[in-house]
Amino acid sequence: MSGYQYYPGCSLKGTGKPYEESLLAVAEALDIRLDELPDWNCCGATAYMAVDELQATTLATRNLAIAAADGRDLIAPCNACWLVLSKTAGHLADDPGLCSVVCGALQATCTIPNGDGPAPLSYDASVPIRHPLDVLVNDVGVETVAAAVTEPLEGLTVAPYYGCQIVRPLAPFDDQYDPVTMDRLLEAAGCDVLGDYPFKTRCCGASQMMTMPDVGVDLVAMLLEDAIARGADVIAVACPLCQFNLEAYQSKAFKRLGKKGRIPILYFTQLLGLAMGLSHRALGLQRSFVDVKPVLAGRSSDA
Amino acid sequence: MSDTDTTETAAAFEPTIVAFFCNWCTYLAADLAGTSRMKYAPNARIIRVMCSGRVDPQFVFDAFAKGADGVLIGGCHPGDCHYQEGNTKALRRFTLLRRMLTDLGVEEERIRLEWISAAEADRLRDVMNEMADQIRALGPFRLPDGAVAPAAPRREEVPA
Amino acid sequence: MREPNGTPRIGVYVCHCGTNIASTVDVAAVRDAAESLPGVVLSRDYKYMCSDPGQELIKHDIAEFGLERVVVASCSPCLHEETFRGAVGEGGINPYFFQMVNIREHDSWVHRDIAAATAKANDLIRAAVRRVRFHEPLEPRRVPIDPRVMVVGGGIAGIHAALTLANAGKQVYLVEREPSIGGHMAMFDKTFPTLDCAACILTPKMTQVRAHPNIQIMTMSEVEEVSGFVGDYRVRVKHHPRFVIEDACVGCLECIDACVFRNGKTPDEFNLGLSKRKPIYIPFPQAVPQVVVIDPEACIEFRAGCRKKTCVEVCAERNAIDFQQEVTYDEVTVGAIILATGFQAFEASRLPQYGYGRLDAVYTALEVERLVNASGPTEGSIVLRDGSTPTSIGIIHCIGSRDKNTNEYCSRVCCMYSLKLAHLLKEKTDAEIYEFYIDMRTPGKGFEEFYNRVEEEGVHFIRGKVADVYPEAGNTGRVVLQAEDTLAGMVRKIPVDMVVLATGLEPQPDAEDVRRTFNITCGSGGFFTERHPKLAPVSTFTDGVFLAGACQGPKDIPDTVAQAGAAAAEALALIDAGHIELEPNTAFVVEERCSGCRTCVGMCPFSAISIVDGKAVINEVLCKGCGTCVAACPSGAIRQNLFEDEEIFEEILGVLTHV
Amino acid sequence: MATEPMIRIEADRDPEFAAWFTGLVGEEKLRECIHCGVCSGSCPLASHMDLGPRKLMYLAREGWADDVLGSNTIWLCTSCYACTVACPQQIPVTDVMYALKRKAIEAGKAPKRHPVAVMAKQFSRMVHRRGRMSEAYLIAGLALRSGVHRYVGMLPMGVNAVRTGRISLKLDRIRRRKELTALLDRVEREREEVAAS
Repeated sequence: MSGYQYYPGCSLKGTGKPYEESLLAVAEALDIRLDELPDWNCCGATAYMAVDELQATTLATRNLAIAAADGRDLIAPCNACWLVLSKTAGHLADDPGLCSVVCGALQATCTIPNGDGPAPLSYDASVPIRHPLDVLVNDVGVETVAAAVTEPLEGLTVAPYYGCQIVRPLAPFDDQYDPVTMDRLLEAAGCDVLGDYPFKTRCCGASQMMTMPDVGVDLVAMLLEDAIARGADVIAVACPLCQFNLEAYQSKAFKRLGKKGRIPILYFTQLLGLAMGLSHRALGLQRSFVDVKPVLAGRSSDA
Repeated sequence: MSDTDTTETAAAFEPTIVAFFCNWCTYLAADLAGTSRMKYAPNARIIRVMCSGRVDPQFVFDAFAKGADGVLIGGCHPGDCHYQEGNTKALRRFTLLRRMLTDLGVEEERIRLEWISAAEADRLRDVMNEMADQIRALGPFRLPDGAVAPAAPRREEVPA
Repeated sequence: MREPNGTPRIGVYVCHCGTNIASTVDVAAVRDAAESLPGVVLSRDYKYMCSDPGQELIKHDIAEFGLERVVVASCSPCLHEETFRGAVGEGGINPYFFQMVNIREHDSWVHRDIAAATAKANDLIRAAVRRVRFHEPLEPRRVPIDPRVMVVGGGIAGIHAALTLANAGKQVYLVEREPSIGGHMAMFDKTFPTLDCAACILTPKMTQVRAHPNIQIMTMSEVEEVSGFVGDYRVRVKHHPRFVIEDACVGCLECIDACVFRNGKTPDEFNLGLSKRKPIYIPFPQAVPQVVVIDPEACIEFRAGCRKKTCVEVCAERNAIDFQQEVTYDEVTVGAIILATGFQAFEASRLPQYGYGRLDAVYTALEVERLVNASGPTEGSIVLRDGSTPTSIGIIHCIGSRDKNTNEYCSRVCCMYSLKLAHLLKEKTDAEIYEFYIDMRTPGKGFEEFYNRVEEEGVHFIRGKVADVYPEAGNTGRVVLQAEDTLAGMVRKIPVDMVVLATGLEPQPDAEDVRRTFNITCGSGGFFTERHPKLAPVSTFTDGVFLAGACQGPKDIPDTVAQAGAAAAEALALIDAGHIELEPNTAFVVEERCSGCRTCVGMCPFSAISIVDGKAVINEVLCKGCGTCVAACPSGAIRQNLFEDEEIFEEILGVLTHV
Repeated sequence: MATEPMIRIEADRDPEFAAWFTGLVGEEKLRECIHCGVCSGSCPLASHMDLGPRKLMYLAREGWADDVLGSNTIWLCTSCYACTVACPQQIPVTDVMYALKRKAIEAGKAPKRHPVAVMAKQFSRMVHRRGRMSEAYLIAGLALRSGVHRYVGMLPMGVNAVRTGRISLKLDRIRRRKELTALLDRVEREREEVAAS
């Protein structure tokens, strides 16, 4: 069975819904099969890690074990999920003691449906954890993406924002300091990409937003201000936490800057979908808090 | 103090490893480990030869016959031999030798050839520790049941 | 198997080495254990066996107790085997009736457990006592030394070493890869802390090298292969074509003007690409030899054929240009070799967070050396890539140094050259200058005073490693440096027009190949390893190969010159002796046991073995004593002095007798 | 002008805490800090921190437990790993921050009703029971437990999210919840057994 397994994570079912919608739409347009991981649970996430590393590792391991039963590469579009799953695979490989505790418990308590009924769930390290940027650039290929573009987004200036967790501390598929995978995909979509956007890997403060909003707003303000100063029409993102953060706190951020301003924060998959001629609704564009119409005006798929 | 009273009970077993180190690389690595005050397992007894190519297979058989639990041969990395290619001769000989010994039932962890340059004291430390751990886990060297003591075979029988 | 000749009377000496051995090995117990070994008539422990009284003790005991064999358990034989052999010889018995046991480097220094270390010492001494019974009387081998020396690398280290040797009357080959000697020092503007001009002090020495009757310079040349041993090294040197006949060119440079290229198009290596040169060029004005060179990659003669050949025309009857030149080889014989192959500056683009290669405002320190130099690409005025003059400059220390992600070591020279560049840039631009340092390291004569002087000049010193360098928004051309000012405890963002990266020193990219060619070792940082960090700082583990300058580790010009002088002196001491004594560890054939099977012939890497009248014969002069043939001989007919089969079997038995 | 003495006596130092801290990472790496400040320099939130990572690490290494566990620095860390990848001594600063957060919670030094600690607990409770996280309930719980006043300003955003269908008021959960709870409990039991032995 070709294609990939797909781990949405909690955010893509909530605030990150447009990411899921646009990713699935683009995958379909490129004829890439994505199958949602059956009965997945929360990845363990950053917040959990702060309280209890072992429990967080256990949560991630259950997902990896379910994925191992299928065997195909696992795509995790949320940067935080991608990192937690990747780090967990690393921890289990490096720490045999930890691995035996967690995997033993897993086998004793959890099951996976099998032809003849439920079978014990067991973990093995066989499944690579992938990010959509990695898959689109390294498996599908920028040329294939470019070939699917029917309505290039000419004249749209985009600041590519990668956030932190796909380049730090691990950076298996892109340059740690100057990542380019999103740049190349957006170029293929016909965008003018701001290659010199210096904050493309700066933290947006998402994990602080719900807890210490004042602090997070400062970071958001800096990222937005600089992108606008460099002429960006849109900021492209690859993570639901970054997206929500940069979008939802805009008015506060601009207030703090003493300026007026709005800038759409779109998933790179939404931009790719637009360039492929997919409809706004299919890409979840109607869910944006910031009106996208002004920057997308005059483009034909505006239906 | 008298000789060590190594009792060969499973609990207190400490292996004795005979190490043949070439004068130019591995012996110097052991010197460097010393000047760097690295600490490693005290199980090996180092015998200096000019080149790993000097290690006669009979030395290895003899060591096992006299009670060694493991034998370590240390030479220069391929291409770095002080005598151009003595280490490659050692490798060829070692490959055959280890096959002979494993055929006899000797665990392969007991006989090892390592390339350790004069600068690689850390590697020397790691090999010393690793080998001591592995052989400690295997227990004392005993001839496999039915095997004839591998006392030095006649020269014609061992690979040149 | 041979038996020892009777039962020789053996003396055992256990050294405390102060507390170096005695704190981990119970020396009294070891002494007592040795006393009970067969053949041992005397066993002593002593504070420092290598001291004069320690050696006297051995000599005295040989006379008093009629010792016939001596075993000393102390440090590594690399340090004191010669010392004790000397004492044994002076005591009146053959110096090779001696065996040394390493209970310091291989025992007390590497173990914590006293019982285990003591047991190990006992085993090793028992092995030596058993072995020494079989020792035969031997004489060291004497081989003559070729009085010529090769110096590899024509930077300041190689230049100084070559001149020192040549002035002492020795014939020197100076091999340099580039078209001119001079190395990195020729690229510098001023030298710290005295600020004297690098060219002013270097070029007279370069000219002396050129003029010296005892020095043969080989530029555009590399050592391809080295064979032989100390005193008799055969070195194969590869000469790359210059396409200009060195002896015919007078350095008039008219050909450069005449070149069909009106302007240079190729990045000028000497100016690190900050200017362009033509296909025919001279590396820099003071180049030695003062001879032009043609770059075949750039010259159209090599690509398409040039009908005009204007360079050839203008050269006229001197006829120095030769497009037909090819790679040639030379083989020379020398007694000693000095390696002075220098360093390479850390490649700044390896740390993308500092923006080198991406942001125009970012320069490396070496580039700035060229910018401030009057003969550099801007004739000494500080003009940035965008044509402007900076009003604020940030200098970032430790780029590629003190960073486990690149190089853990401190490059030693960057603090001082950064201070120098701060001074020169301040003098030329009056810009605001910010130095970002981690620790300011100025341990040298006049260094701290220079630091004070630069502080007085108003340079800002910020203690903190720069975390980010990014372009200011709004196309100002400026970049922002972000760092914690650790002394103030605040994060600062400082916009500057120019960034200078104080790149560290790394081994040459081909240091690993060079190491292999000369059969020496590299340490963890990749620099060549000296024989002993304190007592043999310019020697290597290969006799007759010496080190000078930054190829051994980062160092400044004064230290480099001092080391080059030391290497020259060591080489002189070696070759002036006229001959060298070698270990008598050669192999020999016991004729009656040899079956003439020829197995050994193929084993010998030195072709020292031949078959004469159906029996193997080993040429003692060619034999280097590896012993590979001994191990290979199927009939046990080959023996090796100092490493006899019996001696090694006895050692094996000795270390295992406790089991 | 009021002054406060800035002198510390040795008896106030907590060597046990220092030993715990330096033992967090193998090979005594945490003692190898050269105080270059690149962690604080690269930290997006250093400007809001009382100590910043560099000073925090130094104080912890020397055993000033109260200063460390009572600082806002550990709670402001967003785990962006900028410090970790920049550190010239390869100290995993972010992981150390996680460990200090856990230590502060364990030692009861987390600021009372501090949102980070509350949220982490809230999050863990929800995931433990349901296997998935529902943003709306997370925020609601957070507001209840750490003070509604902090979240009044977020109201318009919540309205937005509901309007665009990006917050579901349905509680998401996995099918084999019981297995997951059993799994987490079992791992917990094994940890307690190891701790006890």
